[in-house]
This record gives sequence, C-alpha cells and structure tokens, in this order.
Amino acid sequence: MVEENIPDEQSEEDKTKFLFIMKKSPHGSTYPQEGLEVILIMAAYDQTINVLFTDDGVFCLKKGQDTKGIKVKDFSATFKVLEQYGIEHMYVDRQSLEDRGLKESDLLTGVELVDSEEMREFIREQDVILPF
Amino acid sequence: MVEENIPDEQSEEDKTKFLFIMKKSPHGSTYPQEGLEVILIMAAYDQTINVLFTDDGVFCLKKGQDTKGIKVKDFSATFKVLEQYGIEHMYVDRQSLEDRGLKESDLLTGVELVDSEEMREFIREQDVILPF
Amino acid sequence: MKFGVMILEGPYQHQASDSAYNFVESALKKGHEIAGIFLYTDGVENATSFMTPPQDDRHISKRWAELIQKNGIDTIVCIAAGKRRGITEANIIKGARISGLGQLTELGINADRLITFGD
Amino acid sequence: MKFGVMILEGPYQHQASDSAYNFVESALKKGHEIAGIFLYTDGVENATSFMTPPQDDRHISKRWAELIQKNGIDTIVCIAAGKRRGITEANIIKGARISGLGQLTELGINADRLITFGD
Amino acid sequence: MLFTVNKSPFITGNLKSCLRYVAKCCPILLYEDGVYGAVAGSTVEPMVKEAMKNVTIYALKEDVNARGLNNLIEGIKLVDYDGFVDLVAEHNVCPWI
Amino acid sequence: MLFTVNKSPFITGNLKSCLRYVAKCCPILLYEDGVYGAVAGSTVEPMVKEAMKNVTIYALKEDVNARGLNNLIEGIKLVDYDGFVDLVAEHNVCPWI
Repeated sequence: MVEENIPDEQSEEDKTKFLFIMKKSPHGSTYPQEGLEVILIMAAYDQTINVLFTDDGVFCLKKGQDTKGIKVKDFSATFKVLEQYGIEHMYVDRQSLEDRGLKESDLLTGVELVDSEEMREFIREQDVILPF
Repeated sequence: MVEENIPDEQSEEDKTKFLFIMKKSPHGSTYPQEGLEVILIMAAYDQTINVLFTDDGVFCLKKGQDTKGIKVKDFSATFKVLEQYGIEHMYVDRQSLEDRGLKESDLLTGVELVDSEEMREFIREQDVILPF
Repeated sequence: MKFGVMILEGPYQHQASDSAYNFVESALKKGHEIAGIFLYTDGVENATSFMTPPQDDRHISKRWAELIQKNGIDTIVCIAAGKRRGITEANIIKGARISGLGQLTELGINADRLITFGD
Repeated sequence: MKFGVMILEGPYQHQASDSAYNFVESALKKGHEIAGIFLYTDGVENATSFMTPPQDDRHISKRWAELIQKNGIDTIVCIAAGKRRGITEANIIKGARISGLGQLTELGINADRLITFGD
Repeated sequence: MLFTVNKSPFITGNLKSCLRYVAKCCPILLYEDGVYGAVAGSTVEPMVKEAMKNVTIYALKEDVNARGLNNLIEGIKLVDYDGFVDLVAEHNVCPWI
Repeated sequence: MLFTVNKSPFITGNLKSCLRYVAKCCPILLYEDGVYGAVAGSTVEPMVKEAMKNVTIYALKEDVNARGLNNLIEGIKLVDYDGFVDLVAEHNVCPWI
C-alpha cells in the first residue's frame, strides 16, 4: 500500500526498469557496441538499468579481444567499466557460457552467473527491454 | 584434348558456369528477390546458369504466397517463369524441403530434387557462385 | 495508450522497417498514440529523402514522412548513427529530426510501451 | 590474378564491408588485380559521400574512395539498389560510378574469381 | 511480457533460446520469418508443441499469408496487425530478435 | 572450391549446412563470426572435429584475435588476410554466408 512506502522506496518504484538483453556477438555486427552506447547515455538518467548477456552476447565479455587486425575500435574495455555506471545487475547466462566452452574466468569483468529459469520472473518485472 | 572438341562443345566450354545458391527465405530479407533480379539480367548473356535452393531458400518456391497484407510486391511468380529464361538446372535440396514439412507438390514450379551429396561435385565444377 | 517504437534496420534489406510501419499504422487506427519513433543504427536510412524506388514498389521513406507528419509523430534520427551512414540535415525526410540517445531514454521512460523492430 | 568483389551489406552495421576492404587491400599488396567492386543491396551505402563518423573511428566511405582511386578500381553502385536507398549522383563518393546488374555479370565472366561479402 | 520472435527456427536458434526464458504466463508472437516456426510437419514442430503446453503462441497472419503457409500446427493462434497491437497494449514487449 | 563461413555456429545453422555440401578436397575458411566454430570445448566442437577428418578448416587470424579466442580446436589452421587471398587465388569461392 502506498501509504506504507517510505519516500526512498516510493521513488525506486517510480523508476523505469530497463533491461538490456545482449544476445549478439561483438564485431560481426554493430548491435552490442551500439547497445553499450545506449547504456552509457541512459546511466545519466536516474533509472534502473539491468543487463543480461546471453547466447552469443556472452562473447562480448571475452577477455583478450584485440581488434587491431580488423582495424576497428576495441569497445570491449567499456564493458569493464559498466559497474561504475550504476548498473544494477550484470547477469550472464550460465548455459550460453558453457555451450561456448567459456568459464567465468574468461570474462573481462565480474558478473552474476544465472540460469535462464531464474531470469523468467525477473524479465517479467521489467518495464522496457532493449535487445542488442 | 582441344583438337577433338567440336566447335559447339568448345563454345560450351568457354561459357562461365554461374551457380546461384538461394539459401534465404523470402520477405524476411531482400536477398532472394535481388538474387532473382541478377538471374533475370544474367540470362540475357549467353552463359550457363544454375540455381540451387537449399536451407530456408526452399521457402521461396512455396505455392500460395500472398503479400498484400505486408504491402510488398509478390515476386514469387517470377520464380515460376525462370525455366523460360534458359536456366540449366533448378535444383532443390530434398532434406531442406523435408525438414520444413514441405513436399514437391507444395512448390510453385517443376524442379529437380537432389541430395546434398550429389551436389558436391557439381558445386566444385562451377566458376562463380552467387549466394542470395 | 502511448507506444514508443525503435527501428534498427534500414529500408528494403530486412523486413523490420515494413513491420514497424504496419504496426504503427494499426496502432494509430486503433486509437493509440505513438509517443515517438527512434531510428538507430541502420534504422536511420529509413529517413533518407534521396530515395526513388521503382513506381510499382512501396516508397518507404515517403510513406514514413507522410505518416509522421499527418499524425504529428516525433521521429528521431540518432545523430551518431546518422553521421556514420550519411543521413544529415541535407537528406532527411520532412517530419523527422536529428537528436541523441537521450531521446530514446526519455521515450522509454514516458511511453507506456517501447517496442523494437530489428534483425 | 584478377579478382572481382561483390558487397551486399552497408558500412558499420555488419562486418562485411570491413572484411571486403581488408581482403582487397591484401590482394593488392600481393600483386593481384581487382577487376571490379560491385555494390549491391545495402552494399551501395558504402559509397555515400555524406558520411562523417567520429574521428577515432574508421571512415569507411573515405577509405574506399581513396583505395579505388589510387588503384583505379572500377567500383559500381547498382542503380536500382542505389535508388531504393538514396545513393545517387548527388552523394556518391569519387571513383565510384552508377550502373546496372550487367556489370556484375561481366565481372563474373571476366574476373578469375568473384567473391561475395554479405550477411 | 510478450516475447516477439522474427527469425526462422530452421536457421537460427532464436526461438529455442527464447523458450528457455519465457515464463508460463507469457505469450509468444511469431512474426516475419518467425512464422516458419508455426509450420506443421517440420523438424521444429515437436519443440513448438512442447512449448505450447505452457505458453500461448501467436503467429502474425499477414506474415503467414505472405509466405504461403497453409498448414500450421494445431493450437497456434493467428492474429493480424490489429491483434499484434492489442497484445502489445496488454503486455510489455521482450523482442527476441 | 573454397567454402567461406561467416556466421556463429551457436546461433545459425550455416556451418552445419555448409558441411553437408562440402566435398572432401574442398577447404573451409571461417571468418567474421564464423571463427567461433573454431573454439575448443564448445558444443559444436564434435561436429567440427568430425568434419576435419575429411576437410581442412582454416580460421582467419585477424577475426580470431578480435574476438579474443585463445583456445582453438587442434588442427584448425590459422591464416591472416594474406593467407585468405592465397586461398582465393588457389580456389573458386563458394560463400556460405
């Protein structure tokens, strides 16, 4: 009930919950890089931002990317600093990681490993989902 | 040996062998439609043209396409008249058809059903392969 | 209800632009409001005024221009994506404007729904 | 050896344009001839002169313009695809020209190899 | 939450991965090449039928017709663009594109 | 005939369908997201290893490095763009894109 909410919580309730679902691999298309740009801008607004890496999106977080040979900017380092931008959760789908022969230690940054089943209710609670 | 070739055969030998591999579904992307445009133009040149429909490309030949609702031109009828354009072979991959629950009678036009194994040597003999 | 729409692919190559158009048209017909259309990545190409498709094909940028002007839909070409792809003030359709990703954020906050069409 | 190249995707969105560029550059370095580059479907967008990407990113249309002019590579924007996507004489890079699918056929006949980059 | 799927399940894993995330009460809308997932007698039919025990699957009629698909899995619900709009009015959207 | 594959085998069926068509003597080049097919310890490794009994599989070094892939299936041959050009000079190309 509204009367019981303390102001801070009420203000949390007013925030829009954004979830970025990063499903695509880096470099093959511009999608994840452009998704990252949106996250960085959106972080300046006082909203709730979550990110889920799943499917080939987990490759975005692979350590040791070196893009000199294909002559494009390496944007993977930016994923590393996301935690400083007030992202609420950075989830990585465990099965996507395992299917691709990757371990948590292969990743650029600390994340929360999750199973897709655990994400079902979480996804339902989001207001806006942005796929990249 | 060159000396033994009769003129007609020699001229056949001089032709470039083009193979169009139609792998993509119609309407989701413009690829098959644009591939068809290339075939129609190329038919005016006196070369050897073959077409292989495989993977989702077999859906290009599905009977009964009605594009009014998505407000785009129906180009599937053009596949029907391809045989009048001097296409050497119109092959359709049998497994792709079966995987998609389709039968030969679902197709717009007469084709040669083939197995991918039979296509291996054929593909090797081509000069230029155009994927759409 | 207020819908926001993001389009991530250009005209003709993928169906995304057609799907978005048909969706927006139906939403308006049913009395919903389109709070904004945000063109991002290749989606910005939908806004080129230089397009001249064959007469027997749909004219994608022209029909967008007509729809957004007639219904007063705020339509935004992402400035960074537009610069990379050559969509500028010199060749943008009437009714669309160039702005930044902050507009997408505001659309996400203010619209009741945000739906993305892409590939 | 004479290579022909077809590009089916635009700049920045997919890697196809970058891959084609890197391939062509290596082929030239190794002494091969590029008999022609045919830009088809979204590939025509590589030829927009209106592009102004951020300074710390590659300038895709500019580097194509430089490469094809320096090496005299016949580079063709498909007229029908260009019309659909707003690439015309008004915004085409130097060194490229607008023509039809017959040019692709001739490239296929005359080049020793034809390689396609797309998605 | 409405999940929207626009890719052919014969070529991409999008529908399969969507099904891992979809909660019991969330509908799925197949549109564009996603409607190929609604075809009866295909290799993906078992996966789709299994999913339909828990979720409602819609297919966009305009895209079904454009592709000439006349033999659909029983229980798939056809909606037109107006129905698509109604689904979005009822649910937030998770585009599984 | 050189087959070129540029899609991730975890998301699309391109590599799998390419393998149905490739003749014993024809090499395959993985490039762009196709190089993910070269990763060791993945669910597609068995398919790739089986194929390598009959065909030579190359992976484009620049794309492997861009993606930070340091643990590749044994026997995959790395080539750089110059090597890619050499392969095309030796073979006609069948782009399985």
